[in-house]
Amino acid sequence: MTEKNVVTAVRDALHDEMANDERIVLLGEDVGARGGVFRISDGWMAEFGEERVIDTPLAESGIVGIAIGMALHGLLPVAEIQFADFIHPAFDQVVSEAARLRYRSNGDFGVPMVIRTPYGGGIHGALYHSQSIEAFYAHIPGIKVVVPATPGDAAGLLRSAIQDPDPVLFLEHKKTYRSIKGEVADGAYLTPIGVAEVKQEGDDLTCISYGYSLHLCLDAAHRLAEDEGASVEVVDVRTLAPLDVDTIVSSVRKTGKAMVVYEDNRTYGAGAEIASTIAEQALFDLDAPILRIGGPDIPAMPFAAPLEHYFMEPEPDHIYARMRELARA
Amino acid sequence: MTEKNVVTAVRDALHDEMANDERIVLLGEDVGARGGVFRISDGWMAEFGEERVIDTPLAESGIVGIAIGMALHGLLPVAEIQFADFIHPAFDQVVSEAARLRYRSNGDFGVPMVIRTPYGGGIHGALYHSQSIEAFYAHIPGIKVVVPATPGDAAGLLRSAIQDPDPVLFLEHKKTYRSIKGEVADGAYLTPIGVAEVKQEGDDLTCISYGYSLHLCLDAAHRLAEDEGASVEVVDVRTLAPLDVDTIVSSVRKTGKAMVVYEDNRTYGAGAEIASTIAEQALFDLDAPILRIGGPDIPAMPFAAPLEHYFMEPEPDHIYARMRELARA
Amino acid sequence: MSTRVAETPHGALGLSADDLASMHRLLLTSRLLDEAALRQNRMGRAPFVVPAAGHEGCQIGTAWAMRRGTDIWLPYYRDLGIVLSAGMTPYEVFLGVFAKADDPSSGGRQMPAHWGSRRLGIISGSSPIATQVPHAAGIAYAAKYRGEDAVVGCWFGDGATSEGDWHEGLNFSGIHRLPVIFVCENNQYAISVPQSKQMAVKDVASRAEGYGFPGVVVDGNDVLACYGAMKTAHERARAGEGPTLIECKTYRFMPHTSDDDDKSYRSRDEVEQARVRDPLVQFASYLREHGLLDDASHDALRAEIKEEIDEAIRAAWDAPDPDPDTALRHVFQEREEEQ
Amino acid sequence: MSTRVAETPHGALGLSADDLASMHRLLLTSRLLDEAALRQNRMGRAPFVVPAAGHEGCQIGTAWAMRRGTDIWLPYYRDLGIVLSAGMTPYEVFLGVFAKADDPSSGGRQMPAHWGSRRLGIISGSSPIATQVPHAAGIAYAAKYRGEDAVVGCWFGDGATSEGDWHEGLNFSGIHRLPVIFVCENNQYAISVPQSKQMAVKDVASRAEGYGFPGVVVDGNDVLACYGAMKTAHERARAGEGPTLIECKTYRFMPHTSDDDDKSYRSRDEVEQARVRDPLVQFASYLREHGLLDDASHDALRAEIKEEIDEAIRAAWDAPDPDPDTALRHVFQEREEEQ
Ligand SMILES: Cc1ncc(C[n+]2csc(CCOP(=O)(O)OP(=O)(O)O)c2C)c(N)n1
Ligand SMILES: Cc1ncc(C[n+]2csc(CCOP(=O)(O)OP(=O)(O)O)c2C)c(N)n1
Ligand SMILES: [Mg+2]
Ligand SMILES: [Mg+2]
Repeated sequence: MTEKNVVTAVRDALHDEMANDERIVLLGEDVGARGGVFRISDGWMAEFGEERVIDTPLAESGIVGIAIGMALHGLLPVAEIQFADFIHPAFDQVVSEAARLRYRSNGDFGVPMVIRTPYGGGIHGALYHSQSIEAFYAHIPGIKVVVPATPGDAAGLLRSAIQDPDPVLFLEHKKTYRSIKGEVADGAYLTPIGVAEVKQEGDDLTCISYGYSLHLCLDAAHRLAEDEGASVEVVDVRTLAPLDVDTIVSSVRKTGKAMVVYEDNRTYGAGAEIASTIAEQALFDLDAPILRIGGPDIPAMPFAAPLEHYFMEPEPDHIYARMRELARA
Repeated sequence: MTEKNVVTAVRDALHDEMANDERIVLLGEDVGARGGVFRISDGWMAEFGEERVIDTPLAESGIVGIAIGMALHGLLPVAEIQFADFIHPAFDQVVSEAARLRYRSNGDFGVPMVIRTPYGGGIHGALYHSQSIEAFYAHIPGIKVVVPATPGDAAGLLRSAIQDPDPVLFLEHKKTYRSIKGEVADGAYLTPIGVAEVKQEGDDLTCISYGYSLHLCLDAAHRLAEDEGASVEVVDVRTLAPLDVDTIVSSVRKTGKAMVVYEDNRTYGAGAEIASTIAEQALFDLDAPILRIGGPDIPAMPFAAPLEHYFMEPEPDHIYARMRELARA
Repeated sequence: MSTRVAETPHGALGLSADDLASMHRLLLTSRLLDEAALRQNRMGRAPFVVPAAGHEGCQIGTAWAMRRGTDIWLPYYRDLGIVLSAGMTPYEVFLGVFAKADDPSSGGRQMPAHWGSRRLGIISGSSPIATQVPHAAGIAYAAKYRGEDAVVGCWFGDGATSEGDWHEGLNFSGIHRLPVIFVCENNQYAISVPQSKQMAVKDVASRAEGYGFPGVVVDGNDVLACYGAMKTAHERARAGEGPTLIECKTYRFMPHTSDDDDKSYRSRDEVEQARVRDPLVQFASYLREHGLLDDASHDALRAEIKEEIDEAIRAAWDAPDPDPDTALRHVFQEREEEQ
Repeated sequence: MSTRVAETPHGALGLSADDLASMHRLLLTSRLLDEAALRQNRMGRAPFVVPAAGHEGCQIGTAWAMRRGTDIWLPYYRDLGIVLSAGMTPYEVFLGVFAKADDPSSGGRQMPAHWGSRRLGIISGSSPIATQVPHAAGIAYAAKYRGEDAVVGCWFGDGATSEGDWHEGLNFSGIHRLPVIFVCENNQYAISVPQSKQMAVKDVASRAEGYGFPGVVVDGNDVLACYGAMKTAHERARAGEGPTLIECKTYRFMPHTSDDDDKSYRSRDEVEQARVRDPLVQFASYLREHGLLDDASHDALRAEIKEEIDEAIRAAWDAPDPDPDTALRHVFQEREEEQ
């Protein structure tokens, strides 16, 4: 066990996988000499060679398309999109190609690739360095979408993603990079894709979240336990696609109340799927309406501090306050 | 009043708007000499001139990006994407540009443009001429998403879309083009964007749908009325973004049961937002779990007839059968 | 150093009479198969076909420089002649046309002409135009990285050159001097859009300079010229000298697909003019001139191929449809497929 | 026809001494403002700035051929010199740097250096690279369609040329011979990625041929050469002859942004070498050589501009922050904005 923050956990896991398997190559903008804008691949161009740590041209569709080609021909590419906000030009290569190749070839071809990208806000990134993009991708059959919240999960899920025979979008919340620390088991353990985790057990209500929001929920749950003795079960979805419906629904059946919290724009966000799954499968177990807290429906977080703060916290203590309301309901 | 099918209604409305306003230009692949692959602009290059009916290069990101430029400089572009499946390369221009320009400029710039595109399946279009794309776009703040199901709504909503000061994605379900006929009022009436319509009143349950699926729901409702005297209220969402929550929720409050039906891949589809909105706002009015019927989570409709049929109808009579179950519940 | 001057143009290219005969068989097979498929469509037995007629010269000419089993093929939907050259059989093609369970490309999931076969090294293609161009670059990168001798061939139309993906794929290939050959089958139209509305230049090949590798224009109706250009490009690729962009000037004799009506955008006269330069007619003349073909052998060959195609149609028609219960399969790798 | 030979290089370009003085003021304003903004960042008063130093020559040189009030500007984030030329004031720039409510570009919503102003004809820009290129084409199309005399200027870096949007925008502009000028400020790096990994060619300008219009390479440190190239392109555009791609060879003296550390990817020596060719130093020498500048006037000008900038900083710093309650506004047009 070693204490690490999320960015270090990602770096160490990726580094060790690369050291162990020559099929793995890293490609993206500034991943070489610069070592990535978050320094994840610092020094790797020298260590693994320019052939394996590839500074690409500024062209995201190309990055993903080229990675697909590599995956089709025996490599295990890990494509880095510098910020999730810049993955949009590659949408077609993801939807039409990476996610469809196996299906359209009736199983003849597979695309074992990972797209890693830092997402999310609260780091003064403004409209184009703050976006949450998971809802777009979780809706695409044929690609897995992973959203680790802790250093341990980041490492274990990244290894699973690299070893997965299908494309995986691996989303790293920027705000967790340095602010979230935790114990990481030694060794190349795998955290399974598609399995949610109860990060904290409880009886009064179930709070479902992922990414940075998960930590806001855990904080709120701790405060509520102290303030009012409420017992909140906090579920970390960890993988949005495939979604672990069983863990979510069992928890809600047990507690009888559900809230879903996510940072992304609320409407048509990933939380809608989670909430509506609960409404279909656990309706008669519910003692209160499902509470869904998402980000406001504005393009993304503005730059100015007061506006950014409004996005993350439109009302004072908003997650805590609404959790308390639900617990009391 | 004139009886028309959907494709004729679209054509006539677009034609008359173009005839009335020189700021409107049409651009897309094959819209000129060929008159579009669905013949919507047949003869218009001669009628309106090559400057107004523009055969573009084969480049969807360019089409949308160029239309944005036109909209920024006094024109009202109507960009045609030949099939919705081919809009993905333009995703960045939609998300980052069309939908964000007003917000990011604090209201200084606006992008009055329409993107029209035929979507949906059941027409032997296989994986890449059958997709439903509405969920991706409905999630983007800053663009409106319109999904008319009838000739009358197609005409009225298209006029509203063209006159709207903001970008509108106008989705025309291909299967409705010729198979759905209806009375269309004469004159340049406007159907408001953002307003759902109760297409059929009823008391026993509310069935919410849009596009081609709406007609499957109406059929099922009629059969159920005949077979069992059940009274189903059918709501046509018409606009996915902004969503008319009031009409949906009021109907569900009245009937006490809700089903949501859509053709798109079920998971993280638009129906999730609708169902979860009901779960939040009308939970205690519900007498049965919310029923959500979406397409299977496979890339899209395969070509071979048995496979395509499976996508549209995975079990015999599936909408009817599940509507009946819900009505009886 | 003494240079031995080959007596014939094909000899100069290193092609034997046997090679020419095989090429001729491919040309004829492609054309006759194409016509037969369209007939199946008109008979109502095939909902959708993509005619290749007119393109056979540049397809079979360029394909002939590729090596089955070693090289990788990324054809686009019009590339019947490419996939026949890569080893797909008429029976397999008709399994696709009829969307049968055993269709090697997709088991009937995709539209016909969306080719693919891992066994043959044909990368599965989609409908969106030009997406295969970055794939070709990535495959070529992987081949080079793994020290393989493979060359990647990537075919597309003139319309495809306008897509961003085309630009991004060529640019990367140039930077890394990858063993990939880009072949533009320029038939002067993207469905109805004429070349003048697709680009402001006469030659697509003129773009290659901007990517740092050679661009070559070749008469797509001249099979040997196409072969020659491809052979040079192939040697360049294997020698580590990087990509080549080959532009074959060609023409599509038929509508874009069975759903198209080309009368709306081009005159019959224009089409007739183009047919005069039919690559099959020209290749047959060449063979005759060199004493490699006469009426009798030509007729016999046609008859033989026709028989093969008729048999392929019969067998493919009788093959089983996909089972609807398989529709949910292969979204992700299934357990039993694991390596 | 008699040709009058202008006695000076600037005279030959039709520039008066007054013009040169105004250009010099812009150059100095840009540089001093840039340095001041970076100081604000180092003082912890500005979380993020984008240095422009090194690029002023090509920015102000090309901008000078544009007409305020008529032409349309699509700058990218490094284009401080462009927006100053277009009429943005230092005070307005610092409203952006401090993300204040009155920031004309975005009311503090965007990062600094994401310029925009409908009043000045500066189209609001985003962070994603090269997305403005198709916008420039569309605006130019609209201007031509409406019979306006406007010319569209579109600036971007060398990295931007790799994006699909760049290709698609240039291609369309060439086809329709649009009144648009594409200016590449080639500083040889996209953040850390050197030109050799961005493209396989020496000159971005070599790509213009493939779009059917001229490509011009110019020394970006030579203000007059940049002006001359832009002037020619501007005349072409107004005469209906279509686009031009101008490549200015330049260099960025500072890190990519205040978040970057350029020591990881380029040597101090390389940076120092580039500073020797500082466009400001060269322009000042030119002015001195032509008797248009001396130490005293130079010092006075600097002092005057510094004072202006200090005052702009003071005023902008004191300006109000955006009200959090406005965060939800302007997603769509609001009623009161309706025309
Ligand atoms: C991304 C995308 N946009 C549009 C289409 C519709 N479409 C199919 S083929 C075609 C024309 C292609 O022309 P070209 O590349 O010249 O090839 P050709 O058909 O002439 O052989 C178009 C526009 C598509 N398949 N994909
Ligand atoms: C689509 C997109 N991808 C990546 C980035 C991250 N990024 C910001 S600036 C930059 C480099 C741009 O280089 P260049 O175009 O040469 O302009 P320069 O900064 O050198 O002036 C990159 C990769 C981005 N902003 N947008
Ligand atoms: Mg073509
Ligand atoms: Mg640069």
